[in-house]
Amino acid sequence: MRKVKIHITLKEGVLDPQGKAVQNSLRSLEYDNVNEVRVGKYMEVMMEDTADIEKQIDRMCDQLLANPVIEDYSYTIEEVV
Amino acid sequence: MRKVKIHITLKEGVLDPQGKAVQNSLRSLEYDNVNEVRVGKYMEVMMEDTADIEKQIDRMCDQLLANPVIEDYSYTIEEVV
Amino acid sequence: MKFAVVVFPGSNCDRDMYFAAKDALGEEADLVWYQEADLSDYDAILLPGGFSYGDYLRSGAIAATSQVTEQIRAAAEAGKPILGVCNGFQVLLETGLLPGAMLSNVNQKFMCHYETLIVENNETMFTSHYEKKEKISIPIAHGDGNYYCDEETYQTLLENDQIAFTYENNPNGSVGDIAGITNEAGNVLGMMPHPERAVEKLIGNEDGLRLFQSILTHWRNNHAINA
Amino acid sequence: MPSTLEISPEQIEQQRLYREMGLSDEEFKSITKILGRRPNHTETGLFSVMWSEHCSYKNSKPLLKKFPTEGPHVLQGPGEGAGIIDIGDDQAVVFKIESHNHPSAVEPYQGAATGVGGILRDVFSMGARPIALLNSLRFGSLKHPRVKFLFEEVVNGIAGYGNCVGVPTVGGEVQFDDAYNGNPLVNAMCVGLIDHKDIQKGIAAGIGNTVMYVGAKTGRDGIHGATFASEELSEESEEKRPSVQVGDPFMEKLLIEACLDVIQHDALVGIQDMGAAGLTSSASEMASKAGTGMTMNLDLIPQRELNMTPYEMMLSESQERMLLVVEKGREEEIAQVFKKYDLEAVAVGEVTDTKRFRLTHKGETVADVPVDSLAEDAPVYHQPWRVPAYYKEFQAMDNYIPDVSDYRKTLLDLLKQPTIASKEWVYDQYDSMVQTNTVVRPGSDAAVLRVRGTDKALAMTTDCNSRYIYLDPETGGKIAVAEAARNIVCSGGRPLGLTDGLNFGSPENPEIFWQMEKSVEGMSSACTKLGTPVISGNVSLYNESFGGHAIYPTPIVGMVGLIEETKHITQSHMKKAGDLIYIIGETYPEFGGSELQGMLEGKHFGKALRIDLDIEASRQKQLLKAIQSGFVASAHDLSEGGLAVALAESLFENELGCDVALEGDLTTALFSETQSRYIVSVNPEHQEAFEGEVKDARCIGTVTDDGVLRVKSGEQPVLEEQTTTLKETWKGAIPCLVKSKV
Ligand SMILES: Nc1ncnc2c1ncn2[C@@H]1O[C@H](COP(=O)(O)OP(=O)(O)O)[C@@H](O)[C@H]1O
Ligand SMILES: [Mg+2]
Repeated sequence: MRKVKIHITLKEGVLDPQGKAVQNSLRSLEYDNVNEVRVGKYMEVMMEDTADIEKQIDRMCDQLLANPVIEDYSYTIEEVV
Repeated sequence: MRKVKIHITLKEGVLDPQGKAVQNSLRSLEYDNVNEVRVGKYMEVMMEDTADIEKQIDRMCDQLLANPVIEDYSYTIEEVV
Repeated sequence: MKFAVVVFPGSNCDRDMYFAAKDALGEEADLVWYQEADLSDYDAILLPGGFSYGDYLRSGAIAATSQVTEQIRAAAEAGKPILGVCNGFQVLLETGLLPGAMLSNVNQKFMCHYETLIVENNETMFTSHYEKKEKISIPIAHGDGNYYCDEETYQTLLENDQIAFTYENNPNGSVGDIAGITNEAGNVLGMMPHPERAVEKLIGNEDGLRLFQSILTHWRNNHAINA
Repeated sequence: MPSTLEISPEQIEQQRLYREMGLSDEEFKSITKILGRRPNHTETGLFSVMWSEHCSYKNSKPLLKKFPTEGPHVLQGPGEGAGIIDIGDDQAVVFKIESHNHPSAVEPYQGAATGVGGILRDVFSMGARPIALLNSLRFGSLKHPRVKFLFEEVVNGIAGYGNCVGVPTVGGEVQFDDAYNGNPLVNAMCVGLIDHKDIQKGIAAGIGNTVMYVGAKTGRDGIHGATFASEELSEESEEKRPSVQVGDPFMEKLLIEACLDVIQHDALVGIQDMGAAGLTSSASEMASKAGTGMTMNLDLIPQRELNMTPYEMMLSESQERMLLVVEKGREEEIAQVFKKYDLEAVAVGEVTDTKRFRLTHKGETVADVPVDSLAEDAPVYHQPWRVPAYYKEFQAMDNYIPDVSDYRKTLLDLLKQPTIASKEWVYDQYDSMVQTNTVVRPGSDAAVLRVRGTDKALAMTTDCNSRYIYLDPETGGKIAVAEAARNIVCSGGRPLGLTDGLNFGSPENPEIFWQMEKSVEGMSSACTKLGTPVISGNVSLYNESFGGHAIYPTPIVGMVGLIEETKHITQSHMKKAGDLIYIIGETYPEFGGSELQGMLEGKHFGKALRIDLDIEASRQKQLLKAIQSGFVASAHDLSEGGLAVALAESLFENELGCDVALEGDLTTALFSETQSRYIVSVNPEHQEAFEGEVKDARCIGTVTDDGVLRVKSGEQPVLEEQTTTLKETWKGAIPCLVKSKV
């Protein structure tokens, strides 16, 4: 069994309304040293190991988990016992 | 300047409707080796360093970024030049 | 009786709530912008639906950090009726005035239609004009209406009769089919369905009007005693 | 950091870089002539966007002139953000439709969402509060996974934006056809309500007045890909590649409220949204319309990204931005209005008397062009047309008569066709009730909203059967307008006017230009006959997928009608057993372009259905009068699938039944799509009065309460089915297609 940790973030330059709202809210809570917030997704996928697991994860991300037009993704694979 | 990477995940035991939906979609795309998907949030916060930065981040998470009834959080702090 | 409808940036059922109190119920009501709010003069506080702060981060979370929540908390402690509908319910959960949290609908879709609600407790200041177990038809319109609480909290809700409304056919996955709950004292009600959308025959039905009438009756009774 | 500014005017001319930006050699020459010199990079950019079809209508202008645009009740025709029609009591209705086809094909969620955002801004920039959204969607066949994805995400995007801003999405239409496989259509319409005194204009009047920028910061979003595609640029441009426009409905909601506040301020002179071509079009149009000039200091433009060039700032299509002109010296008062909503209003320029559009950046003049040359003096082309071969072939065909033996099965199959099937899966995702004015929610012929504080209501709809238009653009154009009007009438409203969304393939293809011209002519004659002027619209051309397959010609009609008293509001579903069922209008064997033809043959061909506009107009009048007199319990126009489908649909809501007797050829009687027909139910007490009012009405049966749809021919039962079975088939079709694996 593998635990795949996937990070999905907005591409640079793509507007992040959510990040901006969180940033403004932190500012109004007087966290004055906060400069920028970007909000993305984090997924943990438990899956059986296969020979081409990386290829499979890439396909999953391209096909469904991330929106390649506006998002980037990266992942790490951990062994679970 | 610091880049704080925050992971917010649903507490164990809290049902994750989004994760369930993603998992079902992956299954219907015939990724049969996928067992479970949990969806959380990933944030990158750029902030000026301060002496009590960790305390500050904890407070930010408790006050706004995570909902303690359903979510856990963890973070790492990186230096940015 | 005087109602305050608290308006947050992104509230969008604020005017509907105002019209329900003002025109359908026929009482005084004001739209109160969250920053300028002085709630001390009002007899009841209405937290409207919508998408405060775009529902970014979590529905209701950012609004719950604003200053005005301190006044809402104070009003709650003073025993004034506080009604949070939809996003207003989410704000009440995020402030901790009501227990639990809101998750996204099980089908991951926004949905808007009438649902049949069952009045579980008709002895609250919000529900006295209904019969116990009465079925009423009220619109829902939400994407995050899947009420969650842990088992212990759920048992407490049951024991204290805090569940005001349940769904006949659970549309969103809520624990115990919950559509609306009160706090332990019974003066704070949060519900996902929109009673303010059901106060006129022309635009549907009047099943929601009785909720506002219940608040008024409670206030009049109290007032009569005090006076 | 390499800057696009480094491209010199000489390079642009010699290497013909202007071509990459969409300008022809001729157009470039005429720009050089206008300026008396070669344009620099920024200036070339200004002309390229303003002279694009999207902004200049250079190919469609000659056609748009054919539309009737005037009427005694028209307060604002085409030319501003949206058109305006008087509805009495010093109130008016404001509406417009806009397409977002190309963005939606690339990124369906954001494409559709920002389409909604854009059309809202067109309406509230006129000073109106947006009260309703509608949309008109076309997709290919749901058999294709990509189409399914587009369908789900477009609906999701419309919902995501509209629900958040709190404007109810009350109606629209969705059709599916292979013709849209590679090229979906996403048109959004917004309706607003305004007091006459609040009507705003997008003008930059008053020399010396201040130009202010409000809303989201400018990023590199949506700068057209083609403008970046030159060889020289591509090496440096990976990180500068144009990014997709992302909508922020929360920002839009704040803008709506703030703009509706600011229009009450007497320091405001003009206001316009930044739509296509962003700052360039809003600024130059505002000056051009006022006969003034404008200077802007680009250093002052709020920017979201570092090192933006003038070219990028001027061409950015970042969303949720507005441009204001305010009285000099009163900028702070205006800024205060926005401050309440956490929005910044920033002074960025000045109105001048030079009639020139001048931009400075870091102390240098980066553009200086005559303002009219961008807006009013854009070129106009009269494209050649040619009658398409397919049309001649279709016209020569014998009348197509389908071969149907099992009427019950045919009805069930028709109800399953995605174009006919219930769209509940779609509209359940839209908040159709917020603002608590919605009297008739999605699902009837037209949506109806009451006008709060009066006893009036507004009916609204979008319609276009593009199959008819494909077979015969002129007739199909008439039908599109007539059908929209029928939907308004069935709801108890008098049609007031319309907005049109012209979606076609490439105008440079003479056969497609012919489709455009003929459909506009057809629509125009129907508009004239039915008294519904065109008050606004939008043109979307080049809708062709890879391989040059053009979509069906799809000129969408968005129509609004006035219901004088709320008691006139009528719906399509039958009310109670015992009511008499009437069909209004004769039926002929007409199946060209019909749903039945498509279902049986897999394609559409032959002659289109006929329409007689005189008959159309007089029937609409009679039916409306009967409805207003209170004689009519329910009214539904006959469209796709003919009488059988309309009958079934009118029974669903209350799960009633009917006993109906038909004469003549049954396939025709049940499934023909002959135009100008209605099915209405009438309480027997009004029988005589109704028949006196509506001349072409024929009683065909009664409503029953046994929940069975029954059709007889003479005494012979020919079709019998449980209403609930029909309803489940109709309701389940789209969810089933969406869920099914492909
Ligand atoms: N097909 C059309 N029929 C009538 N008027 C049209 C049509 N297309 C565009 N117009 C009008 O031309 C003007 C400019 O349209 P458009 O460029 O789409 O507006 P915007 O710049 O707000 O996006 C508007 O007043 C619009 O109503
Ligand atoms: Mg516009």
